[in-house]
Amino acid sequence: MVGMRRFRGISWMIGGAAGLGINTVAELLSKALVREGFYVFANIEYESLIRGGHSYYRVRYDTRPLNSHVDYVDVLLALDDPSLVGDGGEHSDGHVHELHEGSVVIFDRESSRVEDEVFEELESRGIYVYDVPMTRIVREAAAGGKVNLVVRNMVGFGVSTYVLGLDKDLVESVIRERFAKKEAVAEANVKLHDLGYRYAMENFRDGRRIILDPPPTKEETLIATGNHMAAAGAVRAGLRVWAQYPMTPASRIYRYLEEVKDKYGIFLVQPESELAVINIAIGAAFAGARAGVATSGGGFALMTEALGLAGIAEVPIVVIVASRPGPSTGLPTRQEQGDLRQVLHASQGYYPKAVILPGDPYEVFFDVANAFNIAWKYQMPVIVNYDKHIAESFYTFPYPDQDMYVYEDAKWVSEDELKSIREAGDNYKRFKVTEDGISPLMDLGTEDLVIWSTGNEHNEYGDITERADERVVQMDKRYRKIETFKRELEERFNYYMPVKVYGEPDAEIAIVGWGSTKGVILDLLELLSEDGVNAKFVQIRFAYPFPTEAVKSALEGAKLKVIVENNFDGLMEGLIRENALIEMDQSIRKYDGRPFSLEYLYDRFISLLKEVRVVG
Amino acid sequence: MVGMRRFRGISWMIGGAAGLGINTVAELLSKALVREGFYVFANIEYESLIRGGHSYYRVRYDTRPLNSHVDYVDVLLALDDPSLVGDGGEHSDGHVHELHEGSVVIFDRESSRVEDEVFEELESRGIYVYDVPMTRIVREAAAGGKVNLVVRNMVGFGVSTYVLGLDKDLVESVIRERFAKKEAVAEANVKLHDLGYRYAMENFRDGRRIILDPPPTKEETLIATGNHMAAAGAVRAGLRVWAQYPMTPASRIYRYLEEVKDKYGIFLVQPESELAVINIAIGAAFAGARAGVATSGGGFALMTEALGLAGIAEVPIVVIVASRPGPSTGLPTRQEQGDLRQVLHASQGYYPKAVILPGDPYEVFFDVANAFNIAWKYQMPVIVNYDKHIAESFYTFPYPDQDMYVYEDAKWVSEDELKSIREAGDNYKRFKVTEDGISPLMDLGTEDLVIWSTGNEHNEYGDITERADERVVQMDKRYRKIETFKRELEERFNYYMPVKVYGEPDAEIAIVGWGSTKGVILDLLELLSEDGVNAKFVQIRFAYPFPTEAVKSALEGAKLKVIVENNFDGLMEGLIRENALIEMDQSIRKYDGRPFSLEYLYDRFISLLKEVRVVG
Amino acid sequence: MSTKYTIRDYDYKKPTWCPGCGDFTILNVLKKVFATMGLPPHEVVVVSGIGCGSKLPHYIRVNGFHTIHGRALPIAMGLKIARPDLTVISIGGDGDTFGIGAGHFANVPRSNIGIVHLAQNNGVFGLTTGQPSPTAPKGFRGNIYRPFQPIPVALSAGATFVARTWTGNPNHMEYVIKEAIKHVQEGYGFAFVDIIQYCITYNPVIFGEPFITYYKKREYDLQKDPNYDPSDITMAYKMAYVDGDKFPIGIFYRDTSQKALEVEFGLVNDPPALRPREARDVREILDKYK
Amino acid sequence: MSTKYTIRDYDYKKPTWCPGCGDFTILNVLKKVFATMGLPPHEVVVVSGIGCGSKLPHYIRVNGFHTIHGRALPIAMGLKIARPDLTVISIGGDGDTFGIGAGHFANVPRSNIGIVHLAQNNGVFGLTTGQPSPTAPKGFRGNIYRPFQPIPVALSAGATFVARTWTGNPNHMEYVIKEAIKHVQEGYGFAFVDIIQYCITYNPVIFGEPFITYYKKREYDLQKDPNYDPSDITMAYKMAYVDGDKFPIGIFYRDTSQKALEVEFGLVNDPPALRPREARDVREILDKYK
Ligand SMILES: Cc1ncc(C[n+]2csc(CCOP(=O)(O)OP(=O)(O)O)c2C)c(N)n1
Ligand SMILES: Cc1ncc(C[n+]2csc(CCOP(=O)(O)OP(=O)(O)O)c2C)c(N)n1
Ligand code: SF4
Ligand code: SF4
Ligand SMILES: [Mg+2]
Ligand SMILES: [Mg+2]
Repeated sequence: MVGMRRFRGISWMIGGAAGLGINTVAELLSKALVREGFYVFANIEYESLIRGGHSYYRVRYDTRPLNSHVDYVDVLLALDDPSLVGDGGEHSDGHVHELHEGSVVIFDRESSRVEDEVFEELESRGIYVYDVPMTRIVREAAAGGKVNLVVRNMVGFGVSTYVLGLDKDLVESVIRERFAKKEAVAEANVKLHDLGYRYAMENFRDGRRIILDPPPTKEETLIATGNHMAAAGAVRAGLRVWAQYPMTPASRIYRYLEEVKDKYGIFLVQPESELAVINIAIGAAFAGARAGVATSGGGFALMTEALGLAGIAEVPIVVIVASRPGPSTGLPTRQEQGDLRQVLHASQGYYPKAVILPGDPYEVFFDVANAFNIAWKYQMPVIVNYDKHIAESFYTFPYPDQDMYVYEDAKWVSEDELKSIREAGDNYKRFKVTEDGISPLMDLGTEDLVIWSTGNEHNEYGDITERADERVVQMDKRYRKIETFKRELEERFNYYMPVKVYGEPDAEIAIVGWGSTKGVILDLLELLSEDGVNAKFVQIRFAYPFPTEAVKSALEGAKLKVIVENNFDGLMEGLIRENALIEMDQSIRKYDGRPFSLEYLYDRFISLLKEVRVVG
Repeated sequence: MVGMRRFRGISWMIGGAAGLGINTVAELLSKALVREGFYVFANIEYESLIRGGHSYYRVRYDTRPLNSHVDYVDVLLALDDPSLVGDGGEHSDGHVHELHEGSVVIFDRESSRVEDEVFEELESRGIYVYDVPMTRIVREAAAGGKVNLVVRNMVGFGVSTYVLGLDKDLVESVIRERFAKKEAVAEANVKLHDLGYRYAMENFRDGRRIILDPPPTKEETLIATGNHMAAAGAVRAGLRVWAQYPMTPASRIYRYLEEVKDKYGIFLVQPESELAVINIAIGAAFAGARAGVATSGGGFALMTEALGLAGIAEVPIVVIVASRPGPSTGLPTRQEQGDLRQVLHASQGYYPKAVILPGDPYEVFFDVANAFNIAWKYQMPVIVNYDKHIAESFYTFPYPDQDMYVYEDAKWVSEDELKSIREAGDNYKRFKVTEDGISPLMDLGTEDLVIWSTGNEHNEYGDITERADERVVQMDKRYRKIETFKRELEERFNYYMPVKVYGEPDAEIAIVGWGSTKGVILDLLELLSEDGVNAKFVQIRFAYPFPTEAVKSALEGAKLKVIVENNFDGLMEGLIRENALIEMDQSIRKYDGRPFSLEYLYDRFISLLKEVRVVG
Repeated sequence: MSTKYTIRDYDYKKPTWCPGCGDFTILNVLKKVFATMGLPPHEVVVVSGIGCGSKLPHYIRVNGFHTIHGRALPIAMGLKIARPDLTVISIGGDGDTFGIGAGHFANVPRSNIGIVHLAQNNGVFGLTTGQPSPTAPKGFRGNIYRPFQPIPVALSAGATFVARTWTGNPNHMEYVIKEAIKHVQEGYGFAFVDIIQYCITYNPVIFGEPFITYYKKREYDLQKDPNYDPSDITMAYKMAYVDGDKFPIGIFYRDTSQKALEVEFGLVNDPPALRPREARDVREILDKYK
Repeated sequence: MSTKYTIRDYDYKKPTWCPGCGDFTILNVLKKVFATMGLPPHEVVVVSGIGCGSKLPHYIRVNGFHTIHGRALPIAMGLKIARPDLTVISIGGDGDTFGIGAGHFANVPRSNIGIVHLAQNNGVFGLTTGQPSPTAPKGFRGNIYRPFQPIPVALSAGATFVARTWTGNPNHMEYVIKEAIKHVQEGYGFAFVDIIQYCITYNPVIFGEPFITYYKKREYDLQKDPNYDPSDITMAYKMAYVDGDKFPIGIFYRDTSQKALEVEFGLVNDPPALRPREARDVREILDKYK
């Protein structure tokens, strides 16, 4: 693809079969880059299999923040033939078409069956092919010992370090840190990296290097995925019990919690199914422990019945839904924003809840932590829905100021109140009718008093009721919680940020998005402003309660309203129509199981602009 | 409640504890009335328990069609004290306040503890209390034999027959028919009915009777519930395998199918859970058998994951959802239209489907039958959603003309096609890309050819794919089915009737409703026209695909748009906003777990009109 | 055993069960067990599913959570994890436990969480008006399945205490439930009691004989058999299949060699739900991502 | 046995399993079984759940339905009801079968539907990268549960054929699967085969010993024990708990005294899915409501 538009920063890619260790290298490289002061965005495409197939990991970085990937590749570390030329399309179409004049390919030709013509063609396109005998280097390094060819990824890493002109010591320290628990492994990896680096230095001394100087000042940043921050946010909020059944792309949250469970006193359980997961969490939350679960859409489907129970029995539960393309098993390791309506309308009937839609890992941290506050303050399920692109991509973002999250506890019944209940010979009213709809909680085991609760409609005491009037009273009480919450959302708008607006507030073009499209839309905004197009980005962060007024005022006056969604059905577009009665002028949707790349979105947006201007 | 407005027809009620046989009498009476040529609407309120508590069954009838109940009672057969004066509100507030001047109460005072003042007060209100020693009559009839006091319901029935002036022979024949399998039981019941009748004739000869003459000509009608007609519709459509796990108010469909399964060759299974139910049906449908299931919202929640499988694997499945008030177990035997969004957005992602909303048992018959046609023609799940008020209320409606349902088969792969596949050494393409999105089906076991299918995204052969392009192709193919279906819906609008308009098409007031509110809105329309208010009723019968254009044109020009929903959240109102961007002027919602009565709706509508006129 | 509680201390609402229903016996026995074991009402939690029997928590003055169909077990498990200091009883019908809840019944015991599960096994779905439950005989109201075997399944699922009793013998029921609670109290883990329960309305007759006389004639108390060794799982399986003339009741199996989950993971003295409710410093976690 | 099919007739796509995965053995054995039993590809259906092993239908040229996690059994049951004339194999991993699908595993056998269920029991969730499965030992990657016992649960659930084999002994696997299919063909009903399956990536070592040598050393063929009587369920239970030095494989239990569901209800010769596809006259039903 000659003449493809290029954007700022450098785009590096590693490709190879699953099992070849592409994650390790991409993540080490990302970390090293961040340590140098760069801003990194790194995302992976992989198949639903354990060994083989074709995965690739993109690492894009620059001296200024960036939040998206690009389709072209400046430096390609291709660990196998399919990464270069594909395998006829079964797993890969290859990545040569993503290279451009001046790109560098790192490849092991002597272990390859790729025909010479391919390389000739590449060279004719002005692409530098760095032939590195990675396999041989590994063999020689092992010197007759047991050879694990997987580690040739490290040799390629070393070559990359050279080509990108990174600080070798820093990279080595990052490698050592990663394998800190096994020194021999660490040193072996450092050695292979070193061999790759040296090979490159010796053989391609005069060849092309693609070097970016680190920024002069270094902000304190983190590099992490949404799942990392979900775990951190939950711990921050005082998590006590966590239940989860593995499901991509949510599975890793469990692993991250496992690493810290002993330190923070969190009980983790992986039971027989998602049915068990959600009900275990409900049991724990009913007992007074902050409890949460994570899953993807399919596991969430199995949780829906119990969510209704949490709704009517007012059990505070936090559910993280990391989405992937459906329907059904769909594309289990890929990207889509397809579950918005599913999470909104889970279970029969309707009940108070909150549905929060973070747009990047930084937001995930605070949104998950706040989800626990909201769940407990309003005694209702809170769902945090993001997707694979956020769950598993590495973003670079400012070190979060923990104190921006304040622990807010549930309303507990006072000692005075308890005393007066006891004195009156009365029982505790679990579902006491109050003005704000919130019935104070009582700990199980409170001397002489007991709690009754039920998934049936009930009176204040939690006894089953079949009365029409009591039904109405409790339904109204439950929904008063939402009214109370809506008031809080208004009053503390800047804390919860149900809607964020980026760019000129009075720009004529409004781009609407939610969740993981945030990153690429922000980067698009920058490009548009370079092009002299004045646009703003309206990020919707709450699906329920829907911030109707904020959305309306954010869209007011916009002459062109364009919504960007990574799905087929325009789920957020529907929500806006339903709640705000606002029609979008244009929608950009993508449903091929892949996230928006910057150039893809840019191209679609520009051609849409052209159309609109021709028409308009 | 003195001075309550009365409407046409007669309103009879039987009240008593569960287990006292109120259903039997109400249903026999209804049948007898229909045999006499009347139009009956009969609906029950009962608790979620097996014995005791308080149930009551209303039977309203007239010489002209009616489709709703009223809150007042002309004749009350009260089998126990709570039916009269309540029990302090635990199960009942009693029904005396629903009586008016001229009402008749049938009651057994000697078996009662109700104080004399109550009766004095009733008489002072001009209410006729017919004291019938039902228990004694039963005891005497048994004459020392084993006494089952439950059968005192039959004595009260006999009194009712007298008071209402019904044809006694006809009533007796209806009783005999009901107990046809056990002659002794039949005769015992006839005898008790007779004793009641005679007692009344002898003792209340000069008392008030409330007699309506049957209409001179008798239309051929049926009296049945939605569940009856769901079963009949499924059988009509060639049902082969039915799986169901009991859940009120859907449970009885299974029983009705059981009665006819041998004759029609239907295999019925009640497995361990709704998870099993839906998957058994999917297996059977995958194998080529018309298969269906029924449940309520809670069971449906457990089916959602599998519905997505049916969506992507294109398995034709019919799911009947008979709703009741949620969330969770809620009010399990009561009424609400609360599951619309749940059924629309079940499962992760999105997939082609149809969601049909019949408004009465007559519609249920054709809608369920057509659901099978649609499911198979478009190879997708079809959900028929109605509620308890339709499921369990008896409506009187014209004998359906069976032939108005035409069996329409799936598109099957042709012999020629099979031949050419074999000759080419190719495999069958389960998900062949076609213009209309429909891939011809092939029977399992077709010589030399096999079928592959999967819940993963796939290529035409049903092999797993992870390719972005194949994903898009299959997603587009699936949704082309909906486009094709939408075209069919337009072309055969009068067959499917996605929207029906009753009343003057250009009336200034449009009342919008769906499902079970149809009956009461139709009766409201009649009242309004008597009042000189010109209104029309727009019944929305498809939730998906949403008949946007038809709804728009039905609402066009209406100056006052009022939506009536038996729920809290205004689910259909939201759908209209989302799809048609139309805002309702007013909404009348009811969420106390009870259906709209005619006077309740009338009163709310009239006061709304007054308000609007004052304001407007 | 002396105690400061009487049965009346556990009284609450009047049940809505059919007069004569075996669930009354279970309710009364439970009250008696709690009273004689001296369990304060506020330190007991009963978690139930959905069904006639599952309404029980509404009729007894201990903490009660009446949940959804089939999910009592995992909810009780979560509750016990968070509050291992409380006595947690899970209860549900045979449909609830063995049908829709079977996935949990087959797996929760493996955790050896210290809860007692009581199955109200009446052979029918009571609350939905008498459809065959998993334990109903083949042919009962069109049932195409052979009956579910609660005792063998409980054994194979790894319950460390497995017993059976019935509503016609309240004293026996009291004994068995007490033993089950003690098993949990002593830290041995998951206890299961299959309670054959009389449904007067939908299942009053067993093989042509009234329920009560059928079982009365046949009940065979394992604990009265000196040769019966409840620590021998093979013997337990064998007895579990005995039916017909002899209907074994009592403790089929008791394994005191394993620790309950809450004991093994040190939760008992530090209940997760009672730890401080506060924000945690996660700098250590965040620093990993620098 | 002579047949017109060869193994190659069942070849289809190349598997995406890890090189060395035990699932290859299962796939190859299945092809061999089908070929040597002369089962035409179009008369066999393999229904699977979700997991590494559940991808198997994509790699074999018989009818295949790769469904959702844990639901292979009920889908296979529905399929067999509609097409009892076909050979229906249900297959799934240990997570699939014993964890998320346990509700079906504990109940479908009671129907005695004539399907063969094969469990690919590798002790881990392969496809989600190695988390402990229900059969994983306690402590394995943080597992807090004791392992699920497939054989006892299958027995207690009422499977009429219960066997175990492993991927290190293809000949034995072939024998056992053939016997399972024959059990179904002969109309005796539900057959279960627990296949201990090698996961080279996540579970290559059992108690410190390589998987292959561990089982090779210990495999103990029940059918070679002249005293072993597979019609004796108590013996089956007993053997099912034997572990350690001796690891029993083979047919634990075979009950030929019961009819398969499709036989009992007369479906076999009149498959519901093959009956005429047409509207039915329901006047008789409607008339009841006159
Ligand atoms: C998911 C779901 N499916 C179905 C029901 C309807 N339902 C309520 S109780 C019940 C069965 C009760 O039987 P059992 O568990 O044996 O309890 P019993 O009433 O006999 O005590 C069913 C099917 C429900 N509440 N939830
Ligand atoms: C409802 C649901 N929950 C979780 C998942 C994610 N998932 C896919 S495969 C799998 C486990 C696979 O383990 P197993 O069944 O043992 O099969 P194996 O991969 O070991 O062959 C899980 C949890 C899913 N697909 N669906
Ligand atoms: S139906 Fe049966 S189980 Fe339910 S309350 Fe009545 S007797 Fe008891
Ligand atoms: S992860 Fe294990 S089970 Fe899955 S393919 Fe690899 S070796 Fe086989
Ligand atoms: Mg029961
Ligand atoms: Mg496994």
